[in-house]
Amino acid sequence: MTMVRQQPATQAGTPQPEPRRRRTVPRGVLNLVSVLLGIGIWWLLPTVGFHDIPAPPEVAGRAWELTVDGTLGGDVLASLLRVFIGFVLGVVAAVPVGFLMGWYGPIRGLVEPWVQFFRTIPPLAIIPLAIVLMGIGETPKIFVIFLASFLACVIATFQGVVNVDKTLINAARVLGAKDRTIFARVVVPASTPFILVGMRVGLGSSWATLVAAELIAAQQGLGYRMQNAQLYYDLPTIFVGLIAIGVLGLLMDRILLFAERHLTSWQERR
Amino acid sequence: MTMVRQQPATQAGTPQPEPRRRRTVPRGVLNLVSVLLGIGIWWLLPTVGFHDIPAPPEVAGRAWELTVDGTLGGDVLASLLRVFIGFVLGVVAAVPVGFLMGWYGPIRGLVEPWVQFFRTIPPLAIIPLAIVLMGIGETPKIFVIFLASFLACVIATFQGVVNVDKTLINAARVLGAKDRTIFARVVVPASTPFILVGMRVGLGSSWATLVAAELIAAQQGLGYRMQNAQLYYDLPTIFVGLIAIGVLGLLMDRILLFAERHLTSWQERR
Amino acid sequence: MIVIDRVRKVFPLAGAEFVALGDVSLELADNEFVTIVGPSGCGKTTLMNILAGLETPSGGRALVDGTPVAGPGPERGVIFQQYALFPWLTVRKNVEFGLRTAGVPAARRREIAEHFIHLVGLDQFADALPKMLSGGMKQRVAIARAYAVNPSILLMDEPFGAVDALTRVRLQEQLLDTWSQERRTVVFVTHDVDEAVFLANRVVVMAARPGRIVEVIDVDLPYPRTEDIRLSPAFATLRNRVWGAVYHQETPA
Amino acid sequence: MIVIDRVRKVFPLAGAEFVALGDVSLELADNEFVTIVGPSGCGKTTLMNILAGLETPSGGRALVDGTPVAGPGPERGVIFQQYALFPWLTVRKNVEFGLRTAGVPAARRREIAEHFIHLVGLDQFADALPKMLSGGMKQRVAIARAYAVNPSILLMDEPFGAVDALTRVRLQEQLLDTWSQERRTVVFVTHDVDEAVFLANRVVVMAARPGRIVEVIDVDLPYPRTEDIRLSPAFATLRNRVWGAVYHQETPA
Amino acid sequence: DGGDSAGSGGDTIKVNFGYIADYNGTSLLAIADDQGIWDKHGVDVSTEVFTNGPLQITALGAGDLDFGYIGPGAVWLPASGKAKIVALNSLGNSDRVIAQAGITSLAQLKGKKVGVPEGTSGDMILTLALKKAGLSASDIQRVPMEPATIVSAFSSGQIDAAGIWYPLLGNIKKRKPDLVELAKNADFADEVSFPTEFVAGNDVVSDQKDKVDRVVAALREAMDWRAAHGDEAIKLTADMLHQSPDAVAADAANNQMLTTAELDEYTKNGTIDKWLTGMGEYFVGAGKLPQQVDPKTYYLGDVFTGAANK
Ligand SMILES: Nc1ncnc2c1ncn2[C@@H]1O[C@H](COP(=O)(O)OP(=O)(O)OP(=O)(O)O)[C@@H](O)[C@H]1O
Ligand SMILES: Nc1ncnc2c1ncn2[C@@H]1O[C@H](COP(=O)(O)OP(=O)(O)OP(=O)(O)O)[C@@H](O)[C@H]1O
Ligand SMILES: [Mg+2]
Ligand SMILES: [Mg+2]
Repeated sequence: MTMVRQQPATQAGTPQPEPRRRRTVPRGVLNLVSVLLGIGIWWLLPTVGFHDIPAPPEVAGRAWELTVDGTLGGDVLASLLRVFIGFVLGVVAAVPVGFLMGWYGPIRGLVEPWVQFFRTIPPLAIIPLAIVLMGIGETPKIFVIFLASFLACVIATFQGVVNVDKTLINAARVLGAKDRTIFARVVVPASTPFILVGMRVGLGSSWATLVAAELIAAQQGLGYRMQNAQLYYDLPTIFVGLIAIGVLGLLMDRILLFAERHLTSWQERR
Repeated sequence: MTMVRQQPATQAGTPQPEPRRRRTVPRGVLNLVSVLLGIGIWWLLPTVGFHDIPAPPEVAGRAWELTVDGTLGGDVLASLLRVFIGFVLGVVAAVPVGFLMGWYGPIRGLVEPWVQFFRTIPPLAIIPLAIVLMGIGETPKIFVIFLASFLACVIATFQGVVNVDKTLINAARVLGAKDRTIFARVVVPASTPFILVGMRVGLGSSWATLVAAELIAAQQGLGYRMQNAQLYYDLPTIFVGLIAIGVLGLLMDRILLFAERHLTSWQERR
Repeated sequence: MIVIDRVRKVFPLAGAEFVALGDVSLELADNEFVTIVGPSGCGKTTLMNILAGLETPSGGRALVDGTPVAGPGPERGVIFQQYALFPWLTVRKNVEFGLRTAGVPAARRREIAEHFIHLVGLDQFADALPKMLSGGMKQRVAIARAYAVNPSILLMDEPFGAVDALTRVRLQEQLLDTWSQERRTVVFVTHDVDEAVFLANRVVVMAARPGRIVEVIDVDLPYPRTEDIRLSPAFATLRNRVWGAVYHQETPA
Repeated sequence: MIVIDRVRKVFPLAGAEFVALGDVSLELADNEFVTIVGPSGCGKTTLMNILAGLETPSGGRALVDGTPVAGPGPERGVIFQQYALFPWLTVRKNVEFGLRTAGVPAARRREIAEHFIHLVGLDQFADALPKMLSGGMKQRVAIARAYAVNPSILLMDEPFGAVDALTRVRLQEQLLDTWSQERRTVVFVTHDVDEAVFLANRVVVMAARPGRIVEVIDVDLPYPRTEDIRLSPAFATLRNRVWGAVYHQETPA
Repeated sequence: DGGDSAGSGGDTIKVNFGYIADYNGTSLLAIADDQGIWDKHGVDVSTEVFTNGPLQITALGAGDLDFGYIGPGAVWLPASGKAKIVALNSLGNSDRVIAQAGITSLAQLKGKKVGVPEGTSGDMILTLALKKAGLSASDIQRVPMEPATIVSAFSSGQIDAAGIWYPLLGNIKKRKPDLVELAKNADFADEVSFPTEFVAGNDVVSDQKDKVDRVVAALREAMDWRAAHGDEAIKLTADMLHQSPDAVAADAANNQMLTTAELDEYTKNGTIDKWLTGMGEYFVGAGKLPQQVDPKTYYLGDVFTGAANK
């Protein structure tokens, strides 16, 4: 097995290695192989006893139909918008809250039980409450998604803040930095890897919560479409929905990773 | 506002500060205050227009009934067992997989698309498949929970592995350590903070998935009870379930934190 | 004026207490240049951290201009033994950091940073990240960063430890130059007895277990200190006196 | 036998290429003690990393006993410029790390670790974590850890840079002692010209931009090296020759 | 917010209408929209699709919906005062108790694993069937499941029997053509019927009588149209749902659409009260209702029949 990790380097922050990659296959190709393999397995499933599972051509056909009549486009747009807004709001709220929790003991004491508590509550259970509080418009849907991404992200940020190298904070303080500056210019960059974990996990949760969110009187959206298809046990449509969600999630994750590589190029990474 | 963080220290790994805590209120008290505050708000909700929400005494009464007739005990036990097993299996599987992904490029290329893909798929959609594959016993329920904790944890571990200080890996390698040793004795301890984030987030997801898991033919369990209660619009029982899940989740999280504090006492933490 | 008044610092170690500093007292006049020498682990860094406000004494107190040290501040610049550069900032941005927190406008900031980057000989690396620098280069960035905010007290913890002898001499001379032009108080930890004598008004000699001051030696050599002074018999005498004070203690361990 | 054959190392820097090592060639006989001196940033650490197998040359090759270096191995012990202790292990466990990977049984491991911890004067801190140690103490743990696995080649990057002068002398003597008893090859980077001459069979003098070897000076002083040798005129001559070689280069920057 | 912007007279009233995306729940809305019936009655309807009844009841209570559509399984909600039934719609005829081949009678279900989508009409028919066979709930292994999950569980042989309905049952049949139908709605016609109905929020009923009247009148007109144009109704519904007309037709075939004539008749002669009482009994037995409730308190028969003249 080719080891990418082989590219070794040197002391904390001295020379950066020129990769000694014996990598024969580029990452993208491997991803492709993996995806093809997955599709292959999927294709086999119906023939080895899972007769329920629609084969890829059937699903592709359905996807084509839904694309042509514009349903898929509308659904994708609606869902993407919800997930995007909810996710971004969640992250934007989580970073300062996580920071405050990590930095000020009392805030941590007050907020933490609730963060933990709400983390364990399934989105399905929050929906009736969300309807009562926020009606059936976009607000409760986005709120449920917001909650999912916020709660994943806040813990990661918190842990990131707690783990920031004290030396760097001290260095900033002796240079006259006050809490606000330390937060923006030391803690945030230093805990980027943690925040990123939170964002990636939160992104997944956001999409996974979509179906629940679109229980709330959605008129379109991938989650709604899947749910609706369940009434008729329309498995091809369900699969189209699953795959669309998976692909969109994957794409957003790639964008995240791409952004991250630029934000943390200062790191010595393996 | 009292700042815990005030306790400053010194260079990367030189003297450890004696805490200069001006902390007047211990954490536990703050937690309690926060919880009491939360209950207070809850108590107010029904009086300011949210008539649907049952007041604390009503919920307490229902909890008492359920406790006396043994339902709550049985449910708690059943759910706790499922979550515990699923969660632990998820973590145990995620750590090596995350390591392999972070360490060996090809494995990452092959596995990552699927991890990302499955992260975005709501557990509800996996249930029919899980039933076909694993029947209607405990296995599929635990599997769904396993998946939730695994997927959260694997990303965190992966990120942790990628972020391990190269210097330390180099130090181990020049001391003759091979991949296995480096994994167990360098990467795992060094990425504990990340793995912990994964575990905490994964624990939340595990509980949040419980309701979905117990859609699969559960005879008892908190999620099952809540679902059942939802059909009957029995809000007090739903609240008993929510609170039980929240409290159990919180307890497990505290145990995690406690374990972590012992595992990472080598760190200079704030 | 800095007053260190019976400062104690105790760390828990293996269940027991480890006395890193046991009742250390010292007074530093304004604009004094004091060097501290002493064996490894005798509490030099601990003392610096207390003066910087990064650590609180377990007993006694540290006063700067009459007020107890309550935390760090930009008027007390610190060069850390282990550099503590911000890895996500370029050399230039690292050097500008303190200027930004002080609200210096961008153009002026850049000018100051250029000057100090040049001073430590890193012009070519102004836009490099710390991970691209060698050990000695990192140390020089840390020096430039501390100089840039122009603190009235400079706490330097083995600042020239990782650079080669010639660069070291050059840095010593620059430091003395600036010090004589814009007077400030400097507390300077070093392992190099020559360096300690060459730079200081006074050399503070510390000993370990418990960390304490065993001798304070006045260096009555004139400034500017030149190569001639370094080669003078007076220098040799002082040098030997300091050496004796450090190393003819009962050696620990 | 170590052969460095036209080794080049190029780093990308600000869009351009930075030549950290430009065609460096050197041969080291078995059991030789070679010290490397040169200005900060001249590529000493880079060269060590290539020998250690932690970095690959951009050109040329490094051979150890005839085979190209393909990665690190326990037969080549490394003391890193920045210590690289495992922060989650106590001093003792750090020192035992290499012994564990080599499968040395627990009792023997402990014995060996004790011995080297004592050697570097840290008995009292055997069960302390790295965060509880001073800079010099950490460096000594790194030394003990590298010694413990008894490598046949020892690559030491400014190993005594953070310790005080007396400890340094003691460590130098210990190193020479063990080296003369159990012969091994030592490559030793230092900024201290005295140290370079005092320890070495040969002193390699490097220069920067591009990193290269400008001179290799044979030190034909007898072993054991004593205080008398340190004070001898022959030593002074060599010392001055090395100094000249290092510092009468056209100075960069 | 609810459509209280209503004026009287010729103004158009805004109405929020919830529905479920099957033939029962959608057909009238599709017809009313396509045939301009809403406009004719001066209501501006925006439809909101839901996946189940209880969520709509929640939204009715919160004032986000004015009207909604529920199936038989959720009738206990209006019965317990959460909303009012303004019109019945159809009689469900699609529920079945099915079993794997080899099981030939209800009695043989004893000890078997039976999948139940709790709180649905599938649950109801199973309960009734067991009662008829003299079995109690504890005689079988009740396995509560989501409806869609029952399809895969039954098809893969994980459960021995189930209470389920068309069109889901159609999917099971494709895989298990030899399955046995042990009970169907018609078997219990004299005990319980399985009506679907339209509901209105309590506040709407008490405060916006005009709105209720107009909507009910529109629904009535749509019912008449549906009775007269069966195939077109299916097509309109399929269009609105983005479903194939075949699937919708299959769905429609298993339900008996009620006409206004029938409904007026049944309201007058007490048939509907009897149906609702029958269901109430069932719900009391199932523990969902504490005690029997008089249908008059939650079925607005007068409003329904009264709207005939508007
Ligand atoms: N990743 C990198 N990118 C760009 N330049 C680098 C990188 N790593 C090292 N260099 C450059 O290579 C040169 C040699 O570095 P090296 O660490 O080998 O120096 P050194 O001789 O050990 O110096 P010192 O005595 O200060 O430790 C330096 O100028 C450094 O800036
Ligand atoms: N957190 C801690 N726990 C226990 N002991 C500590 C802690 N921090 C520092 N010490 C001890 O305090 C003593 C003084 O440390 P300090 O870093 O001040 O030494 P130093 O004089 O700077 O040494 P060096 O020259 O090696 O840097 C050391 O013996 C060290 O082990
Ligand atoms: Mg120190
Ligand atoms: Mg170096």
